[in-house]
Amino acid sequence: MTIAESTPPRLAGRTREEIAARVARDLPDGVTVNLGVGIPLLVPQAIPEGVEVFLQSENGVLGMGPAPDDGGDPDLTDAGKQPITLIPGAAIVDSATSFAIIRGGHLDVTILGALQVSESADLANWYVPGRHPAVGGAMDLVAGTPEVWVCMEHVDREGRPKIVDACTFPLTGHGVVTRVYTDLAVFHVEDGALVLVECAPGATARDVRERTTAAYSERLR
Amino acid sequence: MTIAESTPPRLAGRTREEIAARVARDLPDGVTVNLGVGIPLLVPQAIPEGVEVFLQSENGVLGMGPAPDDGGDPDLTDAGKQPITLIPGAAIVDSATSFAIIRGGHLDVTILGALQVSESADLANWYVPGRHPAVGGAMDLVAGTPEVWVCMEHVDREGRPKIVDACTFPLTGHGVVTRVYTDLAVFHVEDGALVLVECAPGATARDVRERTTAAYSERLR
Amino acid sequence: MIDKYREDLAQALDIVWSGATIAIGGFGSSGRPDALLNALSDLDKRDLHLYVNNVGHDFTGVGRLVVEGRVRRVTASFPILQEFYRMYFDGRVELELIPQGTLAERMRAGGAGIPAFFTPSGAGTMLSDGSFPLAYDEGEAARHVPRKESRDFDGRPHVLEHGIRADFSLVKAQKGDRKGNLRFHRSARNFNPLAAMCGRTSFAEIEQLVDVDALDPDDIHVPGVLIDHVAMTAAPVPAAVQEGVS
Amino acid sequence: MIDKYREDLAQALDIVWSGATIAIGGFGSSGRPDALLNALSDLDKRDLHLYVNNVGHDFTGVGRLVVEGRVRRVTASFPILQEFYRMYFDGRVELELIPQGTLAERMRAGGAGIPAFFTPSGAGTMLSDGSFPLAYDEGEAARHVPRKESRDFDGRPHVLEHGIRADFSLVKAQKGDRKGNLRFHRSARNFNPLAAMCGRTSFAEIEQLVDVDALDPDDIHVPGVLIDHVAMTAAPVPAAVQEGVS
Repeated sequence: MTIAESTPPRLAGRTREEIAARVARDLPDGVTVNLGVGIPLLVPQAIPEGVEVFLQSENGVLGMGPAPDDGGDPDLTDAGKQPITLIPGAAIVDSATSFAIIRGGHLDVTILGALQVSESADLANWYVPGRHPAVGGAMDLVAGTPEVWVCMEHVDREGRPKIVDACTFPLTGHGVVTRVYTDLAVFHVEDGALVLVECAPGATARDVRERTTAAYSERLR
Repeated sequence: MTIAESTPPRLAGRTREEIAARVARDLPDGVTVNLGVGIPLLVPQAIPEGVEVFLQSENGVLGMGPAPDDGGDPDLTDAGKQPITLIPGAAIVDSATSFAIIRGGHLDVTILGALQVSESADLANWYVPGRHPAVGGAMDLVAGTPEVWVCMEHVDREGRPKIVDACTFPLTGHGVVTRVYTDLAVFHVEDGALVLVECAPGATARDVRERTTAAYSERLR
Repeated sequence: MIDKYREDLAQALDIVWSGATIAIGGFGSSGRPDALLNALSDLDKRDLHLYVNNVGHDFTGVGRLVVEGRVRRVTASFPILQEFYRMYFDGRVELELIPQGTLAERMRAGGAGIPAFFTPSGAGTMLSDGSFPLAYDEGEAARHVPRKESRDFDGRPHVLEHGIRADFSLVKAQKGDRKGNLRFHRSARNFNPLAAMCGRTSFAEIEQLVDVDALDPDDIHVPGVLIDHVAMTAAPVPAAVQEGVS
Repeated sequence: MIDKYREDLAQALDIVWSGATIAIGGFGSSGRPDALLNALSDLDKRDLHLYVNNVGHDFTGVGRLVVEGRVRRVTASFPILQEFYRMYFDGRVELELIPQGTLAERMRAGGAGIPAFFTPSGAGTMLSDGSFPLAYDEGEAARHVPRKESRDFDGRPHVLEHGIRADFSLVKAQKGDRKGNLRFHRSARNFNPLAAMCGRTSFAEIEQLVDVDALDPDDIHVPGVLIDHVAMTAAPVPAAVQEGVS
């Protein structure tokens, strides 16, 4: 059986922007958040009016604003080395203090992409064996932040499930994920196990089941 | 045999000010120093012209100046909670950074008083059993600073030696002392053992021997 | 909207429960959060475990909590107050005595997600060998500070010390804004940033409330993410007035 | 008289020996001490072990040292340079990959007299279980980063990480004075204060030399006691000029 035969067809679920907007809806006012690369970087634009989300960047920025209109300050970048601005009330700290804040649980939510999430909430998002290994702050973020929300496509480019019984990619952390937002569904982690709480518009519970190898329970609203 | 019979008579060796001046003569230009209470606090006034000694205070002051002429700044005190000034080039750090600097060996010399020094360079200077226990930063200072210089009277008020074979008071640190300056003598510690290198004016090597229960070698200049 | 400023200090602080562990800034009276400490007394909080460098000479702040019998244990490097020692020897308060640098580093570590670290400070002394009396009973040492795990690094003995994660922290700053950003003045900084780091909920009393964009981001000593509640420092109250007619 | 300012950067830096361990500030090119790094190349230093967060995209600074074959090992969290990985897989440079927060904390700890600490970061992953290849030989993993000691705290696994004490450290600051006091601008601060802490001898390149009383004591990010030599930042040299006629 080839991959083409074994994988169900692609569904038109949430776009990347819609995933980001779905995540943004769940962020309470006043929350402090770290954003990984990819879909998470689309979250700030989707924050509803009147909600303040305080953004942290692991290179020592607390209170990150949007990209500058002009070239910006060369001494002011985010963790992806891109120019940024600061909001009023921002503070700069050194890298040890930045990670003291991260590891010490002083952020509320970290939102990041993933290669795989397992049914026991393990996360793999830093390394594809054979490629170039680099880890950055991912392992600190998932070890320290109380809420670890994954934003990703439900299946990979070949249509293979990314929410799996056990991660085959090297782990970033064990049992660290607390929510998963994909184009097809939203999962919460409760008592260390996945619970499907929402199907995206255009996706049914059966669609999700067919594209997920992890065991999970359902409590659809 | 009572104490009065067993102890040799008191000698007129160096005064407290003279001990401090003797220590000051050994401080190289540009050295960073922490001063304990007692005789060490007399050292700054004895620093020769043209020699810069940079004073640190464990509560987070680097570059301590003399006491203020007026009442001073209530937010600026030394480790003894006394008002101080700052010299040009001074810096303030928090207590964790202050002790990171201390424990990490970034000071050159710590000068402190002692209850006892042993022949293996152990120091006891924080606690007389039965009295009120309080330690402050003494254990960090002796653990971290490369040079630990003790300034004290050679014998206690009852005439009993303070440079002893083994400390009877609770230790501040094991084998940490590098020099001892008393009213009668100067000892260096070499390969973990005491060496008498100088007798104070008015004291002979025999005087020192009679008032010292520690084993030590002599290399008088 | 993040606004951590509280008009009513007592109301904000009333979430502290009796029995709580509390990390406190200050070195002696320098940088000590007296308004917060006095409010704990006024709110009749009891059975507290304080992490604080000093128990000062006077009966304000930490000293007042102690002499009013509200403190179960003090973890400190340099208590001074005679009355504190009398209560310690009488078995009415416990003393966990630790080196000053160990206290600062334990506060920072606990707030930094570091559960334990090795330090040379105190290795091979009665502060690490299990012989220091934690509590007295009828004039005798009844319980001791537990012996600390020891390990050699580079041929020198070190002891394992544990990060402090307190239920609450109380700090005092010179300036603060509504986002909780703080600045300290001179050596009043001392333990305050470390206390701010290690409390699960942290209170800051400030001398001056400044606009949210008044502090340069490079000049902030404690970022607001570490602070939950900001209130004004009370004007100092002379001891005579406290004990007198009012 | 304490005067740490050095007119001749190369002369001052020439005390670095080939084979040395060197801690380096910067996050990517932000706050990276390129004048000092380029001087190490110009002085023909070799066999270096670098502690640095990134091996950047470009061939200046850390990248230049690497591509010139001057580096024995890199301890980093996020190398990026393609050429670096080619050399790593070819067995010409070793990679000790560690989490970013662990690198920052290890630098601070080493400079703070803390030989080791426990952290949850990386516990139970290939960065701590002994399976990450430190060095390749003929396309195969020849040696691995040693397995890290593990211990549970509060029911969660943690790994023991060791403080970094480097022979030298190289940092870049915006402002500095002749006592070695430093200030950084915005997120160019990053790893610089930690690198400054952990080198036995530390070099700072600065954009601006200020009078000794110009920096407010409350606003100094790195106190001079941690810095041994201060020199000016070189003007940026375009890569084309470096590789060209001059």
